[in-house]
Amino acid sequence: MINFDHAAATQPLPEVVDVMKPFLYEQFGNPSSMYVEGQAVKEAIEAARTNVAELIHSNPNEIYFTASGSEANNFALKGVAFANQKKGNHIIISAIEHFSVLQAAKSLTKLGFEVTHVPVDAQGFVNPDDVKKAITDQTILVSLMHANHEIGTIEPIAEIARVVKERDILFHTDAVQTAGTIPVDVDELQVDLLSMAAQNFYGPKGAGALYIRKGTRINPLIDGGIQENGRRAGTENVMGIVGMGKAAELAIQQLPERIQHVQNLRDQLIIGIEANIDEVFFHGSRENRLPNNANFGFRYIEGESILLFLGMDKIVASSGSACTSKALKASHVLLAIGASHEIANGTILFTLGIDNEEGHIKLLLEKLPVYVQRLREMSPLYEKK
Amino acid sequence: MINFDHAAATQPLPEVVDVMKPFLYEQFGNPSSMYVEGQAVKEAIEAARTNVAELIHSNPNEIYFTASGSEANNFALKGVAFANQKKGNHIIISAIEHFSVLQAAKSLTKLGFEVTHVPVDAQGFVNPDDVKKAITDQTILVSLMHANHEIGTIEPIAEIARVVKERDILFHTDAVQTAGTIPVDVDELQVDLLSMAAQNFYGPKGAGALYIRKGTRINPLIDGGIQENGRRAGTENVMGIVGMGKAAELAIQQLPERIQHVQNLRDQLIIGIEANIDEVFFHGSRENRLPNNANFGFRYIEGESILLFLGMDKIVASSGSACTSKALKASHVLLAIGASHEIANGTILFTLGIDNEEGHIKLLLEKLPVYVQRLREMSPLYEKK
Amino acid sequence: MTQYSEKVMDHFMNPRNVGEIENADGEGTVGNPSCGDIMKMYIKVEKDVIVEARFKTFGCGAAIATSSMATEMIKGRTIDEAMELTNEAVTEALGGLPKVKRHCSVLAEQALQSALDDYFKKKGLPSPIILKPEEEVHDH
Amino acid sequence: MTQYSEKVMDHFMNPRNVGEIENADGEGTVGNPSCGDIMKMYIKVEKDVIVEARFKTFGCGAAIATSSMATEMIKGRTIDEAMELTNEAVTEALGGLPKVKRHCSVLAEQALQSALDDYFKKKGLPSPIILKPEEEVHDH
Ligand SMILES: Cc1ncc(COP(=O)(O)O)c(C=O)c1O
Ligand SMILES: Cc1ncc(COP(=O)(O)O)c(C=O)c1O
Repeated sequence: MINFDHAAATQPLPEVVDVMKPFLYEQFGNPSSMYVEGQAVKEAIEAARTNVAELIHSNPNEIYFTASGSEANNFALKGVAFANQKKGNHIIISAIEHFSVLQAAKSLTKLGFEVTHVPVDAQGFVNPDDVKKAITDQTILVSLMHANHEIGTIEPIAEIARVVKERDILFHTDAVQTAGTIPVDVDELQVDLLSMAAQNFYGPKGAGALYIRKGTRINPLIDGGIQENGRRAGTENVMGIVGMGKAAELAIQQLPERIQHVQNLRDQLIIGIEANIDEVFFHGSRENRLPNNANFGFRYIEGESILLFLGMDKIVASSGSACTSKALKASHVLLAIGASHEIANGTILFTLGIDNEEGHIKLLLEKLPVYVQRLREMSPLYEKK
Repeated sequence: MINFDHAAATQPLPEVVDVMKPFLYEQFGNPSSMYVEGQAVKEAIEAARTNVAELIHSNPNEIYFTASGSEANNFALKGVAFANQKKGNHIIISAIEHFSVLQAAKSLTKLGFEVTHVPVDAQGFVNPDDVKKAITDQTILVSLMHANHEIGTIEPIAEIARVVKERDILFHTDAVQTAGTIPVDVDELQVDLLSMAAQNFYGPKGAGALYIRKGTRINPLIDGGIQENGRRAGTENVMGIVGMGKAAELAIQQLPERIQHVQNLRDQLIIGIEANIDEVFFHGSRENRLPNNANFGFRYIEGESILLFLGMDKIVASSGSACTSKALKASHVLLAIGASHEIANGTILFTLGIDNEEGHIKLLLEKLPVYVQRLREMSPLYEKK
Repeated sequence: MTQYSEKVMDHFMNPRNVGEIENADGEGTVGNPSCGDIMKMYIKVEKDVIVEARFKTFGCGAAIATSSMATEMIKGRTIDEAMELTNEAVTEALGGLPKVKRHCSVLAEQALQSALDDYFKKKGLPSPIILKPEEEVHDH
Repeated sequence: MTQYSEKVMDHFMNPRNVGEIENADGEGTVGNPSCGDIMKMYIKVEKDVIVEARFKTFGCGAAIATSSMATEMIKGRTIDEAMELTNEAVTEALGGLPKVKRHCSVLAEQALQSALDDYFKKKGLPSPIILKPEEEVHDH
């Protein structure tokens, strides 16, 4: 299988699997107990916390493990909203956030909160001025993603933070696509909260974390229990946490080479597609972009059928098409940057990883133009020139 | 190690570990994707769902996987509260619920909900009449645990359900201590929602589930995403889910023999302690009791120091003592059944599992009386007779 | 490789009857790009028998496969027979479709109905066909 | 086996100076069962020197070990020296205590202070000791 769908999940590295295995069975013990077995488990969790903290240049006591990026996002939005409702009821997010932010915000509107969705430009950038204008004296939280999961645009978080922090408003960023993929520093970004997910940097599924800057007012999403310093109840997924820690450690070590590797391949892919296929739309920014992300709209044809052809060559990618989304709706991100329904439905997202090789790009560039042409010839929208 | 602390966590069975292992690494695939790899993962998740459904005599489409019992409890309470707030704002729980229910309810009081804590009698039973009296025309949810995690008392859920269901009120039960341990049938219990956790029946940590009866109005706790039928967002912890499924399957097969095994040992333990140590308080009901649970207050002495002595013989148990709770408070369950602080602090909880043997009980009964006597002789509260 | 049956994949990879028919006796288009599918169907009719059927489709694998199968199924059939063709029959002929893709087979039925409707109208006959409004075709 | 150091476990398993002193020169009790710890300390004083010290403790491992260590540390010391004994010194002598158990060492200091206070009072001397209220002893 040639995986160009790393934004959805990366395969855990062997080193990650190795540290997890003992916790399947042997390393049994309750981390909250007074016994040594439990203490060993606790130490493993705290070591993982330290690694995850280092990944984003924060402190271990600011890291709260969750079961997913979605949980981290819900924790941030709902936790801050409920804890600060005496201060205000207004939240600002962007139009291109992940569904877990969009829907968490929507749920809050049913509980008396107000949500402003700031727009993005044609490349997917939020304009700091728009955020500034959206702020009211009721604003308690701004939540803007660090990089978009579809079009790869990296938002000017630090610049926006200046606007937000002037006003004593909490700032959350969804860094699921950046933590472990590009350098992330909570102090440079000036954020108070930041969401991560292990499956995005060669860690296990079912492990995420929320960074909460010391002193931030936030309520638990999952109440009860003493785990995670009283902020997230529930018996810990020890294996997942330990795997996330190892994945963070490896990411810290390997980040520069990983970035170079995927960016090099990604650039070959972009150049190749633009040279060999006409009427393609490049989505997102060419400069401020995730190094592993390429996103193209292929005019006149639909995404799932492109993926099906690629699948015959064991090439896996993702699509902005309504047909491949379980909600059967075209990507809200693509529509927000002004893509037509036709283009959104004909969009393919390629996200690269460390397991990709030049041969993969070669094969793709050999096959894709053929498939695109075949599908266009079947399309009622296409007129051969 | 001799484990008498199975209420905290059980060790995953080898069969459970075996089904989980492939998902560590090889069985890689996104269950929401259109590819076969993803489809295989999806099928594994659905098979697990079917097993968990069978464990409590429900349907697979009524099972929603979570990361823990605590998440299931928070999901039930907050999800029902927010979805039904137009109907009313009153919730009834008992005084001896798990912290995840108590604290979730407490959080809701800060959002305009009202919570009544019905009392329990000296054996820990909720009286159906008390529930009936507590119901108002604002009541939208009653949440009462199936069996208590400390004193082992099994509540008359079906009887209480009759009172609750007369009034078109939703009924949730926290079955973390019963699902997989004793027979649980959602139709017999007449509950609308039921929480479970895999680590309580020889499954992995970090895997739980909420049963939601078809047609129940509930909001997600974790919004966004299409996973779990849109009711719980986040990349699935595939390994945990698959492990929980296998653990459920094994529990269904082995329940009668497991019960007989632990109950037999447990009864030896109770008889032995009562015969060999004076001034002990038996907590909970002798009849309607979890088969693996024995809970005793040892007068004049403190629980942690008893556990420390037992620990020298590699015997692990749990205590109601303030010293062993991370909150440094004596068990709220013991106080609710009328135990004094002295007794609560001197209480030891023994919870048995399938890995216990007669030899374990023998050793305990040989050692414990000696340790109790040594500690009593150090105690300023004790006067030798 | 995918959630589709072999037969669906065969009709997707090697679609039958792709193309247009100039001066077709009936021609119908359903769907729109916002739903992700557009189907255009053409029929040529001789003595009440469909002698040729072609299609062009913008859409997913199921949309293309059902277009292909539907055109295959009406070739050589009388107009009356074609009018009886249901989406269930197309789906069955394809060896089933994933649940989320059922609407594509409905689209194929609708494209055919629309082409038949056009056929009656072109002949100046009262059309016995009641076209369903677009929204019902796509239930998403 | 546990979170405690070997030294703590030694003093817990083999506590020194357990017991009462009849007609003690000073005697003090601190804590209460709701906190989970009660310490009772007895001292026998000859010529300003503590010649004997005993304790009885209801409490956790750390409470018993600090009682044992504290009594060891004051034996043979003058009253003035004993007054200087801090909870930090007891903790250090035990090779440290887990963070959540620090309050136990505070309790030992308080029990000693209370016994010394009693000693002064029994002698009819003004006590230089300011006893902290119970709540400050236990911070939970
Ligand atoms: C009765 C009861 N409910 C809920 C829970 C919480 O389960 P988890 O630790 O999986 O969050 C427990 C934990 O032991 C429990 O005993
Ligand atoms: C930007 C972004 N945020 C949040 C999430 C949710 O992460 P998870 O699937 O771990 O819940 C994703 C998932 O890919 C994502 O891309």
